[in-house]
Amino acid sequence: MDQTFEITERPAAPAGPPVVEVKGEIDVATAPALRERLNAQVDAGWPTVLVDLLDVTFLDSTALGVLVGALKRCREAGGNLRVVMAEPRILKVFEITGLTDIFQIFPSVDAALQA
Amino acid sequence: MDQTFEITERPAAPAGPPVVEVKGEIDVATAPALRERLNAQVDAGWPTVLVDLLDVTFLDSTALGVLVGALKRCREAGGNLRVVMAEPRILKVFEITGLTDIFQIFPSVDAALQA
Amino acid sequence: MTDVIDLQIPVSADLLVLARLTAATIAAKAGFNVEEIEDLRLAVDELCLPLVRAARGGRMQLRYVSEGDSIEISCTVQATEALRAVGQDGAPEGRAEGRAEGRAEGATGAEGRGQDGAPEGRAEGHPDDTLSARILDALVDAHGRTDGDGQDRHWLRKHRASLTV
Amino acid sequence: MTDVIDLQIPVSADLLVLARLTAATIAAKAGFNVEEIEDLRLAVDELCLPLVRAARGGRMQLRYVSEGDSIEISCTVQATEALRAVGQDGAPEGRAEGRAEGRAEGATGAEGRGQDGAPEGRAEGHPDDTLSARILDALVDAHGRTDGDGQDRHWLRKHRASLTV
Ligand SMILES: Nc1ncnc2c1ncn2[C@@H]1O[C@H](COP(=O)(O)OP(=O)(O)O)[C@@H](O)[C@H]1O
Ligand SMILES: Nc1ncnc2c1ncn2[C@@H]1O[C@H](COP(=O)(O)OP(=O)(O)O)[C@@H](O)[C@H]1O
Repeated sequence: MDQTFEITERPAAPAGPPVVEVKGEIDVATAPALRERLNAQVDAGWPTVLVDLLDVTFLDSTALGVLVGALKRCREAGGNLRVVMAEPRILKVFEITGLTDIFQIFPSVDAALQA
Repeated sequence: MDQTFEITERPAAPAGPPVVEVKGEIDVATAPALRERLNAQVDAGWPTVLVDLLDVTFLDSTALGVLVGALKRCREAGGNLRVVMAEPRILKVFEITGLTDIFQIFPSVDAALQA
Repeated sequence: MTDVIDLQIPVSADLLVLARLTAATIAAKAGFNVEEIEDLRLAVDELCLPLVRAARGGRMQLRYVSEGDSIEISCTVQATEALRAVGQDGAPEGRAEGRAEGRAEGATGAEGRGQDGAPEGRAEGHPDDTLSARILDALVDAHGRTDGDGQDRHWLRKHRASLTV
Repeated sequence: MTDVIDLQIPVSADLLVLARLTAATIAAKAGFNVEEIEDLRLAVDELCLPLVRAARGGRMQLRYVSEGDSIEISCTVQATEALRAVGQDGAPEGRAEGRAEGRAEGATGAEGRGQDGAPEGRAEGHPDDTLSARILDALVDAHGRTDGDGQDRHWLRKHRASLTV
């Protein structure tokens, strides 16, 4: 099966925010785990979090809802949520829901870390 | 979808038989194409054919039937069918049907070419 | 050529992937191109999600009809009697996220959860339902819902753009 | 926890992949490990294949029941009335391979093919059916078939080896 879902966390480098890397399909079955992991970063004192969706193969409204919720929490903590993605198919989901204006979107982790 | 089925033919090197490389799932939907390609090699005058199953992710009784049929044709033409596979999951299907004794099985294309 | 596929699954977060796989398979068979297949895969997910979010337990019936260059998919949730009784008692709404997670853990534990003090009618929407509607608007030719017999039926229709032979 | 999934598809080579995907999904949900999932994916394919080889057109009904640590799958082909009449007239058998290919090209063209002069009853087996039976023997705990009402029902049952929690 190619729906293997995986979340990996990389601790923050001295210079940057923590990176939460997601692989596979984010849907109603897997999104709750992502919400937990993103919330945990903010709860641990990181107002800005970087979420790497480069290896995400599918993402639906449930995933967007989780990202919107995380963005809100980051902002309340005085930070932001930086979203990394490049695949047109994934970007399209943000575009058709009008969310490209709300999120800070970067084409690579490096670009997001330097922001 | 990861069921992408693909057959590639490599012309015979001066020293060896033609190589028919298969990728993806060989089932009742895709096996007829494989039978055609294998028969075409024998019809073109190659009594011995090498079939590379290294990138096959699924294979059922329909696929085995096609390979048995091709083996028969090769033998009738005075040659043989050399089967290349390494994945335990794929080997298992040959084992449980008792076909490991009937086919010449090799772990790599090089080994099969040198036979 | 007409192909009809029927799929009936428990309402469960873990099984919605089957609704998507079925959509992708029938679309590939109907000659949809890769982008159209991906669109349909997401569209059927968003078609079902409002029903998944609103329902607790019960069974989801999907019907896929491929005819000529178009595919129509409908999704209906048949709640169990016990669930329907709970859903209609008008008690206050629980936290949306809590409900989603509870459902993910076990669709057939519904009777137990019906007593956890947060029952809800199916008329109120989840905040993500707005996103689902926008995604459907963008990806399919037509979609809608019809209510009747206590059943909420959601449907969509999508044509492939070009003839592939 | 019991999960029941029903899948009804046209008898078509292109759609058998759905029977496998559904088996893999319900097995993953039931906690089967990777090897057990692969075994079940192949087993359900071999469960259906003799029916696919024997039938021409018609619909295939699959039922997946996951209960505790075991999954039971059954497969029944409901031939259309026209096909059943053809299948029972006892005419000589066509070339096995020719039939398989004809079916792959269009399950719903069955009435047309019913007149091509090579009808066949469903009792005679295809040579590959022997392989299917050996594969099932090796991969599942039990399997069998029951005939009744003009319906040929094939079933299998497989337990997962170990408790995964
Ligand atoms: N689809 C959505 N559209 C707009 N806002 C949303 C959407 N999904 C979630 N939100 C907002 O995100 C907030 C919190 O999201 P949630 O994922 O529930 O995080 P938490 O429960 O941890 O606060 C909600 O208050 C809601 O307003
Ligand atoms: N499952 C099988 N078990 C044993 N022999 C088989 C099996 N499948 C096919 N064969 C043999 O292979 C031969 C031909 O196979 P086939 O694929 O029909 O090739 P062709 O039609 O080109 O000769 C058949 O005569 C049959 O005896």
